[in-house]
Amino acid sequence: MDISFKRDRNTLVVLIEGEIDHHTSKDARDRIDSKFIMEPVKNIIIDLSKVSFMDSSGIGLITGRLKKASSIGGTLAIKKPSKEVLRILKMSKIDSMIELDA
Amino acid sequence: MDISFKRDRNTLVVLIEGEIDHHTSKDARDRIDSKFIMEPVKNIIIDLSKVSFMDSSGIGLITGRLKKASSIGGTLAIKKPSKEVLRILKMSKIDSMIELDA
Amino acid sequence: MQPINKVKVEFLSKSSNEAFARVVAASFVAQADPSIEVLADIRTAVSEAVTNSIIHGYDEKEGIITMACTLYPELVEITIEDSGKGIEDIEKAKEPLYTSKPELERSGMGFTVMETFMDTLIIESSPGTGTRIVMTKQLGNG
Amino acid sequence: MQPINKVKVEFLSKSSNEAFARVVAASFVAQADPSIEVLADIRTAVSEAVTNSIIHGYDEKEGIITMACTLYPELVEITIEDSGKGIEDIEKAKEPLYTSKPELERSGMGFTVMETFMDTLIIESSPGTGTRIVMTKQLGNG
Ligand SMILES: Nc1ncnc2c1ncn2[C@@H]1O[C@H](COP(=O)(O)OP(=O)(O)O)[C@@H](O)[C@H]1O
Ligand SMILES: Nc1ncnc2c1ncn2[C@@H]1O[C@H](COP(=O)(O)OP(=O)(O)O)[C@@H](O)[C@H]1O
Repeated sequence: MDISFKRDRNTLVVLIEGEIDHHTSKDARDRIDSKFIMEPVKNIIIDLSKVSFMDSSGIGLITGRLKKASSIGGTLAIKKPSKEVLRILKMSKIDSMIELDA
Repeated sequence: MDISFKRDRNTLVVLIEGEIDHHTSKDARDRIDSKFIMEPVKNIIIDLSKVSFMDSSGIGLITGRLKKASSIGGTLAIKKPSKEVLRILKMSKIDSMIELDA
Repeated sequence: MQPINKVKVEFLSKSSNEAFARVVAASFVAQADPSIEVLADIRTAVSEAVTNSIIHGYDEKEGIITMACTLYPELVEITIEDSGKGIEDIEKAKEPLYTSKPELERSGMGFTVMETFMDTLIIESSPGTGTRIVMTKQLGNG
Repeated sequence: MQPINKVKVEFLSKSSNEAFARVVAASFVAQADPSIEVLADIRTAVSEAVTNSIIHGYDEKEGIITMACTLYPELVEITIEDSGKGIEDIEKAKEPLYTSKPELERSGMGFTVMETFMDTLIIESSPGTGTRIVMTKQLGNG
């Protein structure tokens, strides 16, 4: 799994590439959180267009980042999940809490 | 593994795609041999450019077809083996018996 | 029904083996030439069950996980087993969003995903002995 | 030396499992991030050993093949084992071009390929008991 970051005003844009599972999500969490603290941002956009696999660990990863952003009054949005990833996201009703641009 | 055939005068050109191992070479052998009997040909060219994996079963496959062609006065040539496939071929000294266009 | 093929894999409860287990199950089932969707569902369900054994069964300590895949003409059965701490209340564990490890950012959706993505799911578990998950999936190409 | 990771796989002696065994070994070793050449060598050696168990060990009848892979910091050890008919004369079996099954178009190059592609090769076999091949390969990224 690879992660890269971009900043768009007060939003941190996170591009995740590869597979999100329990193994890779620990690393993703640490890297996103330290970037979120370092940069002058309050919102997060997670771009999932390059994610080839995601299991329920991804739900935990996204919900956890949603909490971080909310705690300082920010928002979290998901960009371009694949059909399969979207299926997992919908299962957890996460789509009622965050903006989901499919 | 996929096999396709072309005829060029009295030569049967065999294009093998995919992996050559013991499992797939049985099928390859049967298909090449029945084509070789049906068509008015005496030579065989085996194009290995699309072979992604070959173990020593491939040596048996090639040597076996060389014998068929020789038995009616024909020749066998190999076209475009990858570096790894060439390594296996050279190990068996098959390259001293057949034309090897790398 | 006679199985067409079967495989049993034992591996350490290391998180890097989650991806390994998915590859093993998918390349075994791929022999039956299922659809890409079926393969994706199997990869996901296997990932959930193996992750559970690592995190919950063995509390991220070392243990052995066994995965067995049996291929029948139109169906695959996958069993994932650990000798870890086991589940006290299986009904509660199956509830969507229930997790005993919120501190690890678990979503509590693992069993829900397995149930949704596979055709059948059986959970056998007893505290102190371990957990065994048996899942089947129609391959839809019979 | 402590292993970093290990896996044991048991599968039926079906020829479709030759490709499966290659995938399993390669995706296990891939965790250590070896070069493409090293992975290709391992795939080929595994294919030879598994094919031998199927063709020679079990004479293409049903049997169980066990493959174990153990990953150390700079090395992988792969063991492939059958309970088939075993080898009478190991020295002769190792000779390039020697095969007991020319009628199946075997080339007699299996052991030569394993020896060339891997760093070490040990053959343990006795008639009636079975055959066990132990191979190691440096991963060259330590
Ligand atoms: N293999 C296991 N061993 C012990 N407990 C388990 C196992 N699998 C699941 N559980 C229990 O069931 C609960 C629900 O599992 P699951 O639905 O997969 O959600 P999650 O993994 O996100 O917690 C877990 O939180 C855990 O308490
Ligand atoms: N697992 C095995 N069980 C029994 N005999 C074997 C086994 N592996 C190899 N042999 C014997 O050793 C010989 C040489 O093997 P190898 O070099 O791989 O060539 P090939 O497979 O082409 O015959 C075989 O022909 C067979 O007689």
